[in-house]
Amino acid sequence: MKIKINNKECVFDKGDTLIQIADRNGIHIPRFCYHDKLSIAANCRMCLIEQAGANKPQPACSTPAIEDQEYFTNSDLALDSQKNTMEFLLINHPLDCPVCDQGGMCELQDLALMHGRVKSRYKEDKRVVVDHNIGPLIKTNMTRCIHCTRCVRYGEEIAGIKEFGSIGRGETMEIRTYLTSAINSPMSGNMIDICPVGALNASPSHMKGRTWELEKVKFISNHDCVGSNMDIHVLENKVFRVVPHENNKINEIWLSDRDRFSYEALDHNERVKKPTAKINGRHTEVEWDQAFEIIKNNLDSINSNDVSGLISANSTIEEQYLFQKWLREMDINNIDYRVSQNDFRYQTEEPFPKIDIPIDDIENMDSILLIDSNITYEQPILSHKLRKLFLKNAKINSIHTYNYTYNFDLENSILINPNFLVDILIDFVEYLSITSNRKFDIPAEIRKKFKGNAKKSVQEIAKNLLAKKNSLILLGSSLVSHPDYQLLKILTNMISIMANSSKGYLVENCNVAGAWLTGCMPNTTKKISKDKNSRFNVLEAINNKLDSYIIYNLEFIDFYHYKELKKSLDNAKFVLGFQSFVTEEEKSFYDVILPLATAFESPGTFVNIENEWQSFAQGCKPYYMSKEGWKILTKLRLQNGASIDNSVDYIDVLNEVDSVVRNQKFNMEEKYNNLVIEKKLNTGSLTRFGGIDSYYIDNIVRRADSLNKVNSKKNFISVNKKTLEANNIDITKNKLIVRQNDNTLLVELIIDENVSDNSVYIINSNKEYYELGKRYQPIKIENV
Amino acid sequence: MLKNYIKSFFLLELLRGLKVTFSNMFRKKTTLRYPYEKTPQSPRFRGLHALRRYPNGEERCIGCKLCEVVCPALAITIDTEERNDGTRRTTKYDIDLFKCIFCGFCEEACPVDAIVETRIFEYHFEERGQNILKKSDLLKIGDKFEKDIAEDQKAKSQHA
Amino acid sequence: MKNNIRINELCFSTLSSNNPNSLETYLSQGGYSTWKKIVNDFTDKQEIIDLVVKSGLRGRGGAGFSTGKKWSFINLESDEIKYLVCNADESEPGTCKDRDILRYNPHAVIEGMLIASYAIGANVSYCYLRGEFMGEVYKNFKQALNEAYSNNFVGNNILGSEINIELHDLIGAGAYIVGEETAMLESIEGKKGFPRYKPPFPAIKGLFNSPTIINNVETLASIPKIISNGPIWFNSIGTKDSPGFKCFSVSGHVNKPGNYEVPLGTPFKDLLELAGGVKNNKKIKAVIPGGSSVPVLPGNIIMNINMDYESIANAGSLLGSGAVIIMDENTNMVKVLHRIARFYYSESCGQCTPCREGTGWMYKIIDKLLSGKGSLKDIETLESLPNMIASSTICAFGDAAAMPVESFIKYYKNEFLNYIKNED
Amino acid sequence: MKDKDLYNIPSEACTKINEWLLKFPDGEKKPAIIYALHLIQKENKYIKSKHVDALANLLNLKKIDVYEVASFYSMFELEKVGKHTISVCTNVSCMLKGSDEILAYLERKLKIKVGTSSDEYFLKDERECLAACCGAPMMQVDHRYYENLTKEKVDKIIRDIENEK
Repeated sequence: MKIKINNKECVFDKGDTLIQIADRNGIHIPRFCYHDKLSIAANCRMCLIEQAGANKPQPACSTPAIEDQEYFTNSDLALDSQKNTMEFLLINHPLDCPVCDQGGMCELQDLALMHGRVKSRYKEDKRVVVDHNIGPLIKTNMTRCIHCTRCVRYGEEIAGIKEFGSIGRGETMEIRTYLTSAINSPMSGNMIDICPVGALNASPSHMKGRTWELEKVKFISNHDCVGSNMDIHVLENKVFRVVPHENNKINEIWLSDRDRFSYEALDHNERVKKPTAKINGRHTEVEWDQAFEIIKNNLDSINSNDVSGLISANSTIEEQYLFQKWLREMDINNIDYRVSQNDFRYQTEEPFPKIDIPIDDIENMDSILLIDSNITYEQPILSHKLRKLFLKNAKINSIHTYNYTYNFDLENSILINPNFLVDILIDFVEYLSITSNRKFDIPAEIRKKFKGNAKKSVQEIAKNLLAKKNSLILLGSSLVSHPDYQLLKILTNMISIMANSSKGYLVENCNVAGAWLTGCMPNTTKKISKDKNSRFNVLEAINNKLDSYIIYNLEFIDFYHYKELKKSLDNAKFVLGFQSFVTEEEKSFYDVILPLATAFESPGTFVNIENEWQSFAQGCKPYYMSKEGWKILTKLRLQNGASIDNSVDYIDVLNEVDSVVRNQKFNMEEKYNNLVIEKKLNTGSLTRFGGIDSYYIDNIVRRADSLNKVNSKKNFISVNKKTLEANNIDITKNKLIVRQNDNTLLVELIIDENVSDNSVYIINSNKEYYELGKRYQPIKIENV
Repeated sequence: MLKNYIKSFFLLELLRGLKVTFSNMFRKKTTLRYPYEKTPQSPRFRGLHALRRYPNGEERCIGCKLCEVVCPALAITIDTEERNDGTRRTTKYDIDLFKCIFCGFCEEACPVDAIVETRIFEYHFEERGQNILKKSDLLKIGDKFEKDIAEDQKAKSQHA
Repeated sequence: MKNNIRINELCFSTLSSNNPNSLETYLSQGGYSTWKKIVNDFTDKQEIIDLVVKSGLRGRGGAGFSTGKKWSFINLESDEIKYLVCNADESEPGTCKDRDILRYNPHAVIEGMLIASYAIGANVSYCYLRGEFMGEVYKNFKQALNEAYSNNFVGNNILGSEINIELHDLIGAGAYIVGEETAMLESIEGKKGFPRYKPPFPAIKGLFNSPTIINNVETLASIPKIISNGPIWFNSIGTKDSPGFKCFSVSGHVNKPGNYEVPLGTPFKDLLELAGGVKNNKKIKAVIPGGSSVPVLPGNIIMNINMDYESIANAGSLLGSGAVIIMDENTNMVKVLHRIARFYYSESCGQCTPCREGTGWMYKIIDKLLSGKGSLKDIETLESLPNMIASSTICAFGDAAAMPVESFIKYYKNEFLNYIKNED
Repeated sequence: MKDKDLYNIPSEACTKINEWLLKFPDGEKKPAIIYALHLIQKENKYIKSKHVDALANLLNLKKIDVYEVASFYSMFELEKVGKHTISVCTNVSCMLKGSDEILAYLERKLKIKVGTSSDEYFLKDERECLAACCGAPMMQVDHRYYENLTKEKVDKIIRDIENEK
């Protein structure tokens, strides 16, 4: 079908609106309320255009094209209508562009230049709106609001939590939250982007710079496993703000708050400024060369079997590659990245941390099973995909240990004590083995556990998975620390095979796949390097109390065995840290600390869970004296006499990683051996569980100021009423004491029916919880 | 030949030259005895910079950085932040007088008439670094000459 | 006074009785006979719609769109759920006819709603009364509805047939804009009364996303008699293009203000006479012929025209909802416009820009003029604003707010100029 | 309208609200907001935040949805008002018939300005036409219409209210 716009012939499909056709054909139509990701509101009236023969101008955003009609976007009628609307928009808009953060990238400013009058005819008083504090991330200036309601629709449609509303009517209508409630969505920052004026601005960068001063560098998000694309805006060698970079395969045009505001940590006072070394028991700043010398001397004097190298799965793949290379060149093979993992059984090899389908393919699923995933807060971008699915009427089911808040509704859900997560999955397998027509050889060990009494809810979910053609099972990222993690993965894999579903193992870190590919772990059969000697995984490395530990970009609380690690480090002869941040307490454990540039300050590559390699350039120069990881590691290798060119460049490193790792064909099949079903998690009493606060997951986010103001950092636990009564807790008081082993903590009590029986839900949001004890361990609650 | 001889004999060239001398001797003088006398200045004279305040003492500058971006010589450096009362203010406002070419663009770009170029053109530096006028210096100049600046601004606005 | 004008024959026919709102009165006047007949005969739906089309009945709410045509937009073939909504959110300044119909002849409205629901295939039908009617009006209507239910005119298996029509009363909460049909749908759905953009029209996608027809109280109350007496009877009254009776709410400076149901095309003079003439025998200065949203007409123009859709349109105004507001020679037109502008300013829903910002701007300028602080430039601006607002908004509110301002300045500019003290 | 203590919608009102919901398709909860707010306002004279919270909980809606509706419709009072609400229509027809004098008279008589409230009376700033133009000037006292007002009539109406107590 065809129409003519400005005498240009345009093709369209039935139902297309004029603005869509014009956009496709590069014809400019001004707009404010229209946004192609949001529903149509047609309230700004800026896109009025002329339809031949009609005496009224038509809004291009809401008017479907009529075949063989002629439209004009630049006729007198159209231009006059647009000019009139612009005048109305401006009469109550303040003239504060010089102090407005949006100035220079403001849609109203741009269109006013084209469609506005030279002088205002409005002599009356302008509307003034009182601002309300809506949280630490978004700064409002609602006097500037033009009531396009993009933010309201964003909340309703995209974020799934309607937080903004239009209150009142007429000229005094206000866009605001209910009373003084703060914005809670983990994707709220996107409202800043879609606001066409300066009504919603990013709070951390508020009034600190102007748009035209900024330099843009493309970057990849480093706080979740999807690898959102983003642009960092740099002002005077400092990250000024972060905005999404459109990538329709991953994050579309959205970005989670965590990715957007984490940059604030970059000049935190715990940043390591210079290399330091413990000389005579005291940390002293040293020069780089001196530090290298100390490292060489110390490592040379220790047996390579007594050294363990532990690297973060948040480091770039170049760093991970060079790290294991450097260590293996010294014959050190105790390398691992799985520091938050607790279960290393069954596999000869860790299964590749991967989602079977591309991220944008999630939108084509029609049934989802979440296994204990707090996905809305842990992986906001994936959660957004699920929300889209939900709006398309796909069925989303969940088996969880806590009734998490999702931005979609669940079809079926099962609330289960973390102790019985394995059992319910076995029920699942059992039920599927009867109903599914796909033959699958279930190991006898698992068959032994069949009880033949799958719950009705399990059956419902299983039927749902079987009935739908495209289904997906997602294993939650906080389960990484579950004592039966490997078993859960095996069971998930079985379910996915029998239900003919795709599966995904969600992880907390941004480059787990990279660490896996580069072989930053023992037991590797991949032929990147041949390990000759001992191969301790992280747990063994800690338990065996080695002589030396090398810790790369990890904080102690990143380790599941936090306390054991500290003990082992205390015993060790030489502890080396490559760190961007270090606390005073941690400092005392190290013998040498090398200041490491963060990902923002270094070029690099992240591999996300769909095995997508995404490289990025250096955003800004490293902080103070710190250096990029690849430079430090190259230097260390040179010092060991590795046969590499002295003038090695980042590109050379990238090329090497490319040729050695990327082009390698890995066997990603999951194999199990020694399958002995022994459920490790069986506390028999109250169990502590709960993931890490989504703003506490890594060393950068932990230090991002504004993000950490979003949630209250008070110590609290959630327990349901039945459990409280069973433990004789006085529920009239809102405080109680929790005890793990000999450690106690005074916490606030929240009586929460979203928690399963016999368990205590703790969101790990500060260090005190780690001092108390580990997750998935017995816990006691006592009256104050 | 003869003609030249006569010309030189009667010192004609000399007289012609002196004619210019004498005719100018009695004309009105165009030179001034600076510094005792000074040329008149236009209200639009572009001399030393100043930052102005409102009559209530509040500084005008809102840190919009338009002068910074318009400056062709990159002589202006500004840092801003949000003051406690929610207004945008500069924490740093430096003008490098070595770089400045006195084009007056900053003055034109200013939406609040904060940065102005005064009629002051006599200044000197004694030490390295004095060429950079800081915010406090600029405000001091503005405070001192506010009366004159205000008059000049008024005169200018009439031609706008 | 001419005695040949037929008054109160249709919607107000029960007024002649002592107990106008009772079921007995209505039944005694042949009420519900049409409905009974339809239920008995199981009349073809298309036939009813054709009858209404032929009658030439035009919507009495204000826009004057052909009712039959509106009904025919419904796809009778589809088995989607359909709704009928009776618009009893009467709030156009000057209009008070629906309130009286609901008070004195609620059964006619109910019968009309039943016939309309049947004709468009709706099983559920709502009557949305404005919140201010919560007192007497709502009670009368509710009582009538209960009577209708207990006599099985409404409900399941109506009068022993297989027809099921549920009829519900709803109550608003005070918003002029909800009188706009799509805003009413939003309000019924429990949201703010923000009009929807069209297309899609309610007949395709209306209440709860289903096809919906919205009709005015007077329109629906006229239906039973049109069906029973036939379109030819209806056509014989009024003019060719505007057949039938129309309720005129005559208010303002007249001796006998009130609702007068007269044939369309009745000369204005006669209507004025019916209403007892201008109060205190003053001269007539101006008349707003169809509620505050339509252009004002000076007395000398309106005295010579007939009250039907075409004649008034030719004179440059609209019949609207039939609210005739009469102003005598002493009326201060700036004050009247000030009041009208204030009304639109505070009733604008705020959804779309021209109306949200424009109504306030117009009001503020008129306010300024009234307080003597205005200038010639302000009047110039005020003259240009109606044009800028009209026809660029989602609903007709923009036009409604613009038309009075435009016409008041057109006819009474001098009065505005008188308010200007400093001439710059 | 800030209020900390909790409010429970009386069970009688809950039943009424549930009955009201029967008028609408299954699963639609929003259509009851306006009706429920009327009920709450009738009981409490004006709507506080705790009422909005309670209603949102009852209907399982977002608080902001309820608040949007409460703030949009002019019949809902979000600030404290007196026992009796008096609305004098001041729209065109009534204005032509002298509603302004009636209003001014009431202001003097009740000693409150239009738009404000005393403990007893709330003189609403009524801008919308109340659809009784033929009985102008008119006013509404607690949803009851009084038409063709004169000062004497106003006196009587107020007297009647006082006597009712």
